[in-house]
Amino acid sequence: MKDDLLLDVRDLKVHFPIEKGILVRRRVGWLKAVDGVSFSVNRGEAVGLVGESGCGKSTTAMAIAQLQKPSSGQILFEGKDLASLSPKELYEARKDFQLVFQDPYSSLNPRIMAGDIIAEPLRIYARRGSITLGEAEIRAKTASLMERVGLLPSFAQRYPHEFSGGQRQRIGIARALALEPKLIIADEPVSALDVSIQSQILNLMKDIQDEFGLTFLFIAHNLAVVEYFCSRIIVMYLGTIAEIADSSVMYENPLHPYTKALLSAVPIPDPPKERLRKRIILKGDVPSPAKERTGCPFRERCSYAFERCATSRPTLI
Amino acid sequence: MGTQVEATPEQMEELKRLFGEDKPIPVLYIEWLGRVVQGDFGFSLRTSRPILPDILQRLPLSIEITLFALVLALALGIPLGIAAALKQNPLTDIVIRITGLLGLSLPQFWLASLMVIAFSGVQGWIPMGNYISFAADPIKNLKMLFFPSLAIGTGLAAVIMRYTRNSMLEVMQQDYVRTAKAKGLKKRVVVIRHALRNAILPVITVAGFNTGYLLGGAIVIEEVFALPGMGRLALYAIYQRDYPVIQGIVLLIAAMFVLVNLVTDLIYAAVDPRIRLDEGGR
Amino acid sequence: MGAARLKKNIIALAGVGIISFYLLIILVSLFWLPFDPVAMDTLHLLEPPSIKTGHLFGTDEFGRDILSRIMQGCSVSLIISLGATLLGAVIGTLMGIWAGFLGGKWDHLIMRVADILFSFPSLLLAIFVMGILGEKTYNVIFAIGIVYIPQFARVSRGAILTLKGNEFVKAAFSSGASKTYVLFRHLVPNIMMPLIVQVSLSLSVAILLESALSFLGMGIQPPYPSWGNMLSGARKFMLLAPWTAIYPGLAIVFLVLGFNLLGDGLRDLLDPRLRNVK
Amino acid sequence: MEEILLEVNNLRTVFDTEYGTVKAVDDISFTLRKGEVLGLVGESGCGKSVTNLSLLRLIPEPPGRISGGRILFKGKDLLVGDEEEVRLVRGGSIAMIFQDPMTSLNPLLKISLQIAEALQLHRGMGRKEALAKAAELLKAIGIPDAEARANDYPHQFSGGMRQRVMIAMAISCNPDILIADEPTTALDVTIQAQILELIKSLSGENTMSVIMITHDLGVVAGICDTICVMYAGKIVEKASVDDLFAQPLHPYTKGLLDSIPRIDAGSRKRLYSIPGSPPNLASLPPGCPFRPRCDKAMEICGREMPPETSLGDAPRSVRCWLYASGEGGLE
Repeated sequence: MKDDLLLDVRDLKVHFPIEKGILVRRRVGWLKAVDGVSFSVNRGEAVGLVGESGCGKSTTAMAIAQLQKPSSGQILFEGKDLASLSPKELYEARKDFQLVFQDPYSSLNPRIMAGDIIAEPLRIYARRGSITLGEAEIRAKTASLMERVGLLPSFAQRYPHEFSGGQRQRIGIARALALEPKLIIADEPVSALDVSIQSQILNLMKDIQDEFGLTFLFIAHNLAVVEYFCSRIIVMYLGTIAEIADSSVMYENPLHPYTKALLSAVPIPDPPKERLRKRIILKGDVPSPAKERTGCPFRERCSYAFERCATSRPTLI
Repeated sequence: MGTQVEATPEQMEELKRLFGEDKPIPVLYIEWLGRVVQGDFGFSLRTSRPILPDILQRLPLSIEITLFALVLALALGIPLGIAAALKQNPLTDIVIRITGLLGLSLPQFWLASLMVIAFSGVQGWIPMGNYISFAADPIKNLKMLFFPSLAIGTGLAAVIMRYTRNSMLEVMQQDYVRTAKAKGLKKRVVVIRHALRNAILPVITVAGFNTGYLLGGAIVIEEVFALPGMGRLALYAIYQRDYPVIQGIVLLIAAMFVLVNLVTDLIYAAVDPRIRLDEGGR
Repeated sequence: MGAARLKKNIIALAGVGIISFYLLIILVSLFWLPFDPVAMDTLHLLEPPSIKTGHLFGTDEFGRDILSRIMQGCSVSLIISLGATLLGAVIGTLMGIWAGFLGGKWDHLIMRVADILFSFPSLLLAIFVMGILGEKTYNVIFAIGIVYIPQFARVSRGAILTLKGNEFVKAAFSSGASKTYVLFRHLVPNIMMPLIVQVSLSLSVAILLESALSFLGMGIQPPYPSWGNMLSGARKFMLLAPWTAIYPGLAIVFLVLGFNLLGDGLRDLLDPRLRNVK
Repeated sequence: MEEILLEVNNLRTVFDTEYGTVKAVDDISFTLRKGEVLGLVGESGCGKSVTNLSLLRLIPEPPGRISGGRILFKGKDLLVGDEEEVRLVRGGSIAMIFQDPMTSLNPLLKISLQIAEALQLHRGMGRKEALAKAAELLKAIGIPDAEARANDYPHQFSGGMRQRVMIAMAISCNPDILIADEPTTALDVTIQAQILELIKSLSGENTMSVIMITHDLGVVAGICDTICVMYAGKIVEKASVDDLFAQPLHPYTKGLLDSIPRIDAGSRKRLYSIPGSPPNLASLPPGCPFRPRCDKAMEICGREMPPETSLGDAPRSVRCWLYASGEGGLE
């Protein structure tokens, strides 16, 4: 079991300073985007990170991808603490975790052709000598990647604006696959897509996962999508983890009051079922993550809240 | 500098000591700033008169021309911009665009020269060395400053017209304008209450920014119309290499800019509640 | 694309047409001018425009042919505005890219300085710089160039900051790209269009600034002709001989308009938002 | 059955673009009864929002233009006569809420004022009375501390609260019809639940009819009585909510239902996915626009657009050659 561990996140915190002032900027507080998050991901697993906007799921993903500096905590990838690596070592390690982004428009440079976008990671690593591929091999590999994600290799000469949203997302996936990573961090990969395209992309990623034995960290706000794609789900609320559960049991037996509310809020495309469902309607909005707080972050909106919730933060069981 | 300076040798010695040629420049600068804060701008190298009173005497005219030009630019630019946005079609679009660009392309001093050529025969409109101050006769004064102000303001009017038009067109496509229409409000109410106020926001910023451009213009225009403003003082100081005077003027202008920016921000905040309530943190 | 795109480009094309015309005049003026632009002719002082005398735009207070002087002034105006714009563009853009890309305290410092320079009226700034440097032709280039540094710094910094937020930049970093690589491969090519627009608009303002400086006697020094100093010379006689003031001014207006049209037309091409509005 | 409130017949709206004339809404018809909640469902670019704006003649002209059809509201054609007549219907008898609550309120005006405007116009209230009523509405709609908050500006409200304000504004004049254009798309799921609950309760107690425009079949299942599925500017299937989900007829509807992941799926069987992507409206293929993506396409589908075929009880109908009784039909 221990050997299977690919990613281990320990007490990750990402706090952004809130600054005020025009001439002299001084810190007036912290925005605790991620406030003590710990979880692990095993090899070959698809783990989902869900939550509503501002819960810190994307920041967590960016911190794991080493694109956002954590304030504290450790991110162990294959047992190595990524923060302690030298730039050279980090550069080598990056090959093993790649990203798929949300916005199919801003994630592709408009002035670079599809083939070059996909080949870019290969060219970067080949130039520095950490992989040995010639230009011809890189082209062949790009072509086969395009084919794999369902694009005609002849599209390599086209610019991003000549593709539809779904096709652009395929380009993004091919780029992430180029370096044959072990982990793919997908940050809301289908939320910007139309319903009929969503399932195409989800199925494509599923096939790729099976084929290459990939591990996925899948970030989304849509519980149904995460439940479909992942075997384990982490529910986040206000920078902390509310619940971690196997996706097969989560719908049947949610434990955390927030998970319960979240699940009951997701509409089901089944009219008779919808009519019978009892909704838990949460009061109010998500509080600002910039506010200082003690105790359980969910307590203001929780219908089960009792005295202890206000004083001490519950630990993950 | 040197020989032509009309100052006695004693005064020159005094000046040299005052400017302390033995001290490093940063020290001199700080010492100068220290005196400025106390209202002592020093003396002119040319006339040996104290600088501040001379500047202050001429400043009001320059400010008056600048403000007059600003008012004219706004009065011309905003209505034309709104009209252009509301009467949008390919023909007016292109006419408005070229007019706007043409307005930007006219050198202010040349426009002023044309005005002199065209209106010099008309009594009281073109000031030619017979300046009458506002305090002495407001009507004659304003009449006299109309063309100088117009010459400076035309370019800004063109800029403001284009900004107003574009901003208006953009605002008219906003969701809240659609909401206002969906409420059943009259077109006039939609335009005035919902669109115009929002459209004017970027125009305020642009107008504030360009007040500097107007003041720069005022200095050249004073030269064309022979008006005794700060511009002429500045120009002569530069011709004469009268550095203390130049320094003083630069400082005053800089101070005025801080003031203009402040006023712009205040006006902006008065119109936009988002700024007002966000504790000034933009 | 197609027709509508071309229609909008009429603006840019008109600009190109005007600028080409001036370039042609410069080319001609290198080899041939109707009269010697600096030769005085006391017999024909302040003569009105006439085909008979050959002075199509008339003569000035020294009897010099105004058309020839305008033609000769063309190259000065263009060289100075080009030089100043390039100077400001290169330094300003480098500063802006540096500030925008690195962020942090450098960004803060550079942009504060740029803001202060920017808030100062450009003509005044140029006048004061001329006052310090002295009235030499090449100093005009410096004076106007300095005015442009903060403007280009702001434009390029803004463009870099917007681009930096794009996910493709994150994607490049996660593909192992270095900062320099991201800067030159992903960011710089994408800011070229806004910079080209800014260059075109700056050229127009540079011509205005140069003419204003020369008008005030701080730019190009007589007897060498520049449009600004021609207008300056015309001041005393413009009531008597309006043509001395009108034609050099028109020369300025049309060249400036040419650059404004070009810049404005180009801006349409790169701003998809405005494209819908226009 | 309740009386018919709104009847849309053969509505066509086109946009003149640089790529040619785009038929954003192409010959659609539907009816809305008193108290009914009608869902217009489809993916982006299917014409559902254009339909909504066409109903009150809010299409920006140019480039848009309603090129045909009738919109009968209580028997009167809203497309006939000058805009002034429709204007008084807007916000009075037919009110709208929009997708993005962050941008749908004027940032420079107080909340209370924006609600009061409609009251002054349609109910002839005085300013004071209207402002008092606005505060009352805010309270009714679930804004805590409503009286004080009425004098706030939109930016002081969260997204969910702003959508509540929009709803308060819309229902202020007791409209017969509320058109909700993707009212919860920009909101988080727990806030979405709050807003849907609110709309449901309002339509229940006020017998207000609702046209719900959305891409989310789950939302539709919970709130609508009748559903129109749109594709490429056309209504391809119409049915009561139970029929549609129990027995979708059009291949597009079927594909769509099979391609959404469901939280209650239990067994995790592979999702179906419709191949290809929605067509470009400026260059539609001849015949049925869904043909290139359809796994049941026949030869005729490439030639002719199928007619609307009624099946069983109204409102059940479908536009597909599989069900057309004419040439090439199966049944």
